Amino acid sequence: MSADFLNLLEVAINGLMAGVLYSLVALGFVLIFKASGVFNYAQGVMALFAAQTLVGIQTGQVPFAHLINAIFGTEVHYFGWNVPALLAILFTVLVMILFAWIVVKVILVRLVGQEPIILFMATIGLAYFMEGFGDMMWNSEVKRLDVGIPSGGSFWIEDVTVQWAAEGERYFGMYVDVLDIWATVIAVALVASLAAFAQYTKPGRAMRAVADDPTAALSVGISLNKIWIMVWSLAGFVAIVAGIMWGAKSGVQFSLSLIALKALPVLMLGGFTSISGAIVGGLIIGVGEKLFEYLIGVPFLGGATENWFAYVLALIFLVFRPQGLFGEKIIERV
Amino acid sequence: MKLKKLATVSVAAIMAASPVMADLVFPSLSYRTGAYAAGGIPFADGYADYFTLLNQRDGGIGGVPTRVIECETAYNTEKGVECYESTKGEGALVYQPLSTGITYQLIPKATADGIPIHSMGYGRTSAANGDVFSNVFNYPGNYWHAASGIINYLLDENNGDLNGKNIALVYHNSAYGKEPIRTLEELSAKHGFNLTLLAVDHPGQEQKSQWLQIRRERPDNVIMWGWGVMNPTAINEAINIRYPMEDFIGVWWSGSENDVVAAGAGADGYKAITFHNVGSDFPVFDDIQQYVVEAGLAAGAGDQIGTVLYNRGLYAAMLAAEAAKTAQEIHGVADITAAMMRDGMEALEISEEKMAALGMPNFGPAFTVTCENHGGPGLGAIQQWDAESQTWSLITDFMEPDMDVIQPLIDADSAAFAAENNIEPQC
Amino acid sequence: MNDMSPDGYTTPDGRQIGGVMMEVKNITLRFGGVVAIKDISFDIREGEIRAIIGPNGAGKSSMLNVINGFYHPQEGEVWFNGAKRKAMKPHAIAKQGIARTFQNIALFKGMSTLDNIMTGRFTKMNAGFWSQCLWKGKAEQEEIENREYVEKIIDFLEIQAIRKTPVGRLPYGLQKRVELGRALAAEPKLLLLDEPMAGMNVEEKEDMSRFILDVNDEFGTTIALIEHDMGVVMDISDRVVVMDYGRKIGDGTPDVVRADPAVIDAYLGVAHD
Amino acid sequence: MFYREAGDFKTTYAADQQTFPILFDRRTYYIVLAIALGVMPFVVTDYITNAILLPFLIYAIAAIGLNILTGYCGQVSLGTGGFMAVGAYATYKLMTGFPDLNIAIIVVLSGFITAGVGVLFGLPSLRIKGFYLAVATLAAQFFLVWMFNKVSWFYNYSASGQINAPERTMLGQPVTGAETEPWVAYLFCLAFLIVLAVIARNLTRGRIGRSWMAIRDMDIAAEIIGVNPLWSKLSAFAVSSFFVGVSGSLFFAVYLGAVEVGEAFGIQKSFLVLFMIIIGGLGSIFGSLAGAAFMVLLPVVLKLVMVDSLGWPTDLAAHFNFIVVGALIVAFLIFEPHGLAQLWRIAKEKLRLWPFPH
Repeated sequence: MSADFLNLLEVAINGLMAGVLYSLVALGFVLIFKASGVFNYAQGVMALFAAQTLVGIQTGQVPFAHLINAIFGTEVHYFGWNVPALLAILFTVLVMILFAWIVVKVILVRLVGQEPIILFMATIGLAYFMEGFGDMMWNSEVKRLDVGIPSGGSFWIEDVTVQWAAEGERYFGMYVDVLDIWATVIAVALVASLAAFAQYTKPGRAMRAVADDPTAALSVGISLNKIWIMVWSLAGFVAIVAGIMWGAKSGVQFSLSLIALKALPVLMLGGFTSISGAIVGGLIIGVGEKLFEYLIGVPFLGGATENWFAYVLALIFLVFRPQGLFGEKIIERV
Repeated sequence: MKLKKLATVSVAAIMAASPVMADLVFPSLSYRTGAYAAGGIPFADGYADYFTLLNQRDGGIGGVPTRVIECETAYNTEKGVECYESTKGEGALVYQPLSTGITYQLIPKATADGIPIHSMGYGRTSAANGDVFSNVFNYPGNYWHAASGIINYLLDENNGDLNGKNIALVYHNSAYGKEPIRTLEELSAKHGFNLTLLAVDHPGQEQKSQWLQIRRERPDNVIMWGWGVMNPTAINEAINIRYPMEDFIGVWWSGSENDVVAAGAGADGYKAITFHNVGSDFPVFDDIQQYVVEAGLAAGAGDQIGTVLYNRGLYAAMLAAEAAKTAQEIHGVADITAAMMRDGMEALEISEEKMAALGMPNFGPAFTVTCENHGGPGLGAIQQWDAESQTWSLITDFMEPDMDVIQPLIDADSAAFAAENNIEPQC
Repeated sequence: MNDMSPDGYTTPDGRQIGGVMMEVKNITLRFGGVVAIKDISFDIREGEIRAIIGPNGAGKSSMLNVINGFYHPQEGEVWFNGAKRKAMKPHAIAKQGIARTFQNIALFKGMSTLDNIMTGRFTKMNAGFWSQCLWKGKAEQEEIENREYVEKIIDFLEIQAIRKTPVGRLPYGLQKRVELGRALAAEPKLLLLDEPMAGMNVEEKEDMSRFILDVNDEFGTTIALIEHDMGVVMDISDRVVVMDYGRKIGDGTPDVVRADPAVIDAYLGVAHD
Repeated sequence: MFYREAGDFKTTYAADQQTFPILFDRRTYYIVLAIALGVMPFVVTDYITNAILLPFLIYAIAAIGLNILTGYCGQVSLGTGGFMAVGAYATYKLMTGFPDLNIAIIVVLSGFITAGVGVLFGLPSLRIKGFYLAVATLAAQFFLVWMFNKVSWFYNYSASGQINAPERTMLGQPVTGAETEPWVAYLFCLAFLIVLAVIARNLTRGRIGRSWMAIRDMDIAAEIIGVNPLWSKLSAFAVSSFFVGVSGSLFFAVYLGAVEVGEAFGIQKSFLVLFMIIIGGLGSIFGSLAGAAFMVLLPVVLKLVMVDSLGWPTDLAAHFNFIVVGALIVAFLIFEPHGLAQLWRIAKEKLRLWPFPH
C-alpha cells in the first residue's frame, strides 16, 4: 500500500474515533429530547460540571472555597484527602442525579407545554448558570483529570502498520491513540447498555412509552416527572463519561462545555429523536471533518476548517433532507 | 488574614477618596476568569505582590505609596475598555493591557489620553518604533524578537545551517498567533528552511489533525505560538505522537508550569524562549515572603510564587517601578503624572547592578530604552522543563535577535500605521 | 347536477345563483401509498353556499387543501374563473381571491384581533418598502383606508369590544369569529370554511350560521364549507357534496342528498358522533 | 393618578395607530428624547460613554435587529456575531478603500452589505425550521468568523489580522479614532439608534410587520392568506441583518476602534444579543432597548457591588454574572416570556389604577 493511502486511512480512522465521542455527547441530547421534548443545550456544560465535580471530589477540594474565603476571611482550599477514582465517580453520579432532580423540579415542570424553541433557550440559560456555578463551586483553574485510563499512541499498531507501506516509502506507521480506543470501547458499551436498558427494563420501557405518547403513558400511571428525572440523570451519566474522556485528553477547563457545539450538527444530521441517527451522524461528522481538513482544508483553504465544516455539511444536508438522516418525512397538515 | 486584607482594601478606598494623600496608581487589567484564567492569575499576583512589597518594605516608590487597582477583563476587549475608562481617572500611570486585543484597542486611546502602555512581550509588535508609537512600550522583547530568537537558537544547534530543514509553526488562530508568521517567512527565505503553518482554532483543545500532520511530515522542529488550554493540549499531543520534546520550542506564553505539569514526565525537555529569568532563587523572594506573604498581604493563595508567569508579573512590576523612579529623578517630583511616567519609561535603563540591588540579579537582560526604540534589544533566552524536579531552567544566555530582518518589518508596519493615522514622528 | 343551466339557477328561497366559478375535475390525491381523494369532480357556482360533508377521514379537508393549493393532486384539474389553474403556491392562490378558515383555529396568537384581521388585508395592500419604513405617503394612507374596511368587518361580526385583545386570550367561539373576519378581510370571491361549527354549542352554531348566511348575502361571497355534522349544514347550504373514504358518493341539493340511498347507507346509516 | 389614559379619546384611525397612542407615553417619549439629545451630550464623560452608553446604544441596534428576525418573524438566529463581523469588516474595507467617503454613509453601506449576506444565509430558512434553523445559523457564525480570520484581504494583509479604524470626521468633528470626543461618539450612535428604532417600529406596525408576525405565529395560515413565505422570511433576514450590520459597524468603528474577529464577534456575542431580547422581551422594540441596557449594566453593577464595595475578588463577581444571567434567562422564560417589556406594561397598568386599584 502506498503511504498516501495509509495516511488517508489514518485520518479516517482517527476521524471515526473522534466521531464516536461526538456521538456520545449527541446521545445525551437525544435521550432528553425523546423523553421530554427538550433540546438540552446545557449538555456540554453538564459534561464540564461533571468533570469538575469528579476532580473536585477526587482531590478533596472544598466546594465554594473561594466564596467562603471571601465572605468569612478564611483560607480553606482542600480537605486534605484523596478519594479513589471509582468512589469519586460514584459520588459524581449522585451529584448528577441531584442535579437532574433539581432541573426537573425547578425548571421543567414549569415549562411544560411551551414551544420547543422556548425550552431550548431556557437550557441556554441553564448552561450559563451552571458554568458560573461550577466555576464558583470548584474554581476555574485548569485541572488534570486522571481516572487511570492509559493514553498515548499505540506502539503495537504503529509496528504492525509500518510494514504495510510499500518499500522505500517515508512512512512511520499508523497512529492510533490508546485513549481514543478506550473511549470508543466505553462509548460503544454505553450505547449498548442504554439500548438494553430501554429495551429490557421496566423504567426503560416506561421511558419509551413517554417518548412515544406522553398522554397515553400518563394514563397508564407512568409518572412523567420520574421519567424526566431519570432521563436527565442518564444524560448526566453520559455527561460524566464524556467529561472523563474529554477531560483526560485536554484537562478539565471551560472549553469542555464547547463539545455541545460539536454535537449540534451531529443531531441535525441524525435527527433529534434517533439514537442510531446520533451514532451514524457522529461518525459521518467525525470522519467528514477530518478528511475535509486533510484533503481540502490544509492544502487549499489554509486549515482550521473543523470549526465550521460540520455545520456547513449539516446545513447543506438539511436543505435537501429537512427531516434528517433517520427522521420520517414530514407531512404538513392544516 | 483575609479580614485584614479586606480592611486594607477599604482603608485604601478611603484614602483614594481623600485627595490629600498622594499615591502612584498602577492599574492591573487582570483576568482571573474566562478561558485564560490559569495564565492570568499568577501574572496578576506577581504584579500586585511586587507593589505591596515596595509599600511594605520601602514605603512606596520615592516615598510615595503605590496603589494597584485590579480590574477584571476576562481577556475580553470590551471589558478591557470598561476597565481602562474606569481606572484612568484615578491617576493611572501605566497600563499593562495583558491581551493583544486590548492592547490594539488601547493604543490610540491611551496615546490620546497621554498615558503610557507597557505591553511586555505581547501586543502590537511594531510599537517598538517609538518614533510612531510615542506612548507604547514593549520592551524588553516582542513577538518578532521571539521568532528570530528561536530561529537563532536553532541555528546554533545546527552549526549555523538550517538549509533544507523543515520547521512547523503551530499557532493560535488569532491576531496573537499570526504575529510571528511574517518574520518566520522572512527568516525561512534567508536561511533556506521550509516553514509549515498549522493553525489551531480557539480555544485549542482540538488539534489532533495538526499533530497527525506533524507526525507524517516529521519536521525537524516545531515552534508553538499558543496560549491557554492550547498549550497543554499541544504538549500532550506531541508526547502522544512521540515527537522529541527537545525539538519542540514555544514562545514565552507557551512556557509556563500550567502548560507542562499536566503532561507529567512526557513533557521533560520541552523548551520555550523567555525574556526573564525563572525560579525563585533570588533575594527578592525572601523579601516577598517576609513582607508580603507572612504579613497576609499576598494577592493569591501563595502557591504561584516563583512560577514563570508569577515572575513575569513581578518583572513587569519591577520595570514599571524602575521607570517611575527614573521619572521621579528626571522631573524631580515624587508624585509623578502619567506624562512623567512616559518620560521615565523612555529613559529607562536596566543594568546588572540595578537588578542586583533590587535583589533580582540577572532576572532579565540589561537594556536601555530610547525615544526611537521602545522595544528594547529583544534579547531572549531558552528555558527548558525538567519534569522530575518540576522546574524550568535557563539553558542559554540572553541572546540577540536578527535585527536585520526584524527592523525593516517594524519600520514598514509602523510606517503604514503612521500613514493611516497621520502621525508625525516624535523623535 | 348536470341538469342545471350553465348560467345558474334559483334557490328555493329565491336567490339567484350564477355560473360555475370553481370546478375540480377527476382529482386524485395520494400520500405515499395512501389514497386520500379518489377521482372526485364537482363544481362551485357563483354566489352559492356549497357544503362538503362526510365522516371523519373522508378526505374533506384534503379536498379543501387541494382547492386552496396547499396540496397538489397527482391527477386531475382545478378550474377557477373559467381557466385551468396551473400548480401554484397557496399565497398566489390567495391573490386570486380564495380565502379560508381552519378546522383547528389557525389565528396568529401573538397578535390582537385587529391585527389578525388587518393581516387578512395583506393582498389588498401594496405600499413600497421605503414608504413603510418612513410611515409616510402610501403606507400611512393605505393603513388608514384598510383600517376602515377592517372596522366594517369588526362591526359586522360584532367584535368591537375585543378589538385590541390578543386573540390567544379569547374564548373558542370568538376565535372562530375572528378567523372568519380575517378571511373576509381579503374580500374573497370564494370563501372556504373548514368545519366552522366544530366544537360549538347550539347557540354558537346558530350565531355562526347567521354570519355565514349574512356574509353570503351582504358581501355576495361564494362559500364552500366542510362539516362532518349534517345538522345545521343542510339548512344553510344550497348544494351538498358527500364524501366517504376519499370518494364522492353523492351530490345535489340537501333534499336530494338526504334521499340518496348511497348516502344513507354510507353516511347516515353509520352511527357516529 | 399620574399615568392615565381616561379622557384621551381618539377620533381618527391615524391617531389610534400612532406609536404612543396614550398622551402620557407620548410626553414621556419626547422628554426622554429631549434629555438624550439636549442634555446628555453636555454631561457625558469618557467613562460613561465608553463603558455604558456606547455599548448600550450599539447593542440596542443589534437587539432590535435580532428581535425583528426572532421576536417578530420567529426565526431564531445564533449567527448575530457573524453578521456583526460582516458589518465591521465591510466598514473597515470601505474606510480604507474610500478615505473620502463620509463615515455615516459607510455605516449605512455596511448595513446593506450585511443585509445581502444575511439573505444568503437566510435562504435555508425556507426549508429548515425551529431549532434546526437556529443550529443552521451557527454555520454562518463559524464560517464567517473563520473567513474573516483566514482571508487576509479583509484585513488589508496586516501582520496580525487586527483591524483598526482610522480617524474620520463628520461636520469637522472626529467620529472615529482616538481623538473622538465622547459626546460626538454618543450622538453619532444615538442618531443611528433613534432613526433605526423608528424605522423598526414603522415596519413592525405595518403590512410587512404583520406578515412577519403571521409567519411567526402560524406560517401555513399566513401563506394561505397570501403572505409569500419566501419574501417575508428573506425580508426579515435582510432587515434584521441590516440592523445587525450597522451595529457591528459602529461597534468596530466608533466603540472599540480596533477588533479581532474571533474575539469580538465570536459565538458569545450571538448569545449575548439573544439574551438581551429574551430578557427584554421578544417582539418588542422597547424590550430590545431594555434588554440591551440590562445586559450592559449588570456586569458593571455587579462589579460595583461585589468588588468595589464588598472587596470580593473579581473572579467571584464574574462567576456571579454568569449565574445571575443564566438564572434570569430561565426565570424570564418561566414567569414572564415577554420579558422586561411586559413587566413594564404591567407596572403601567398598576400605575394607571393607582391609587385606587379597584
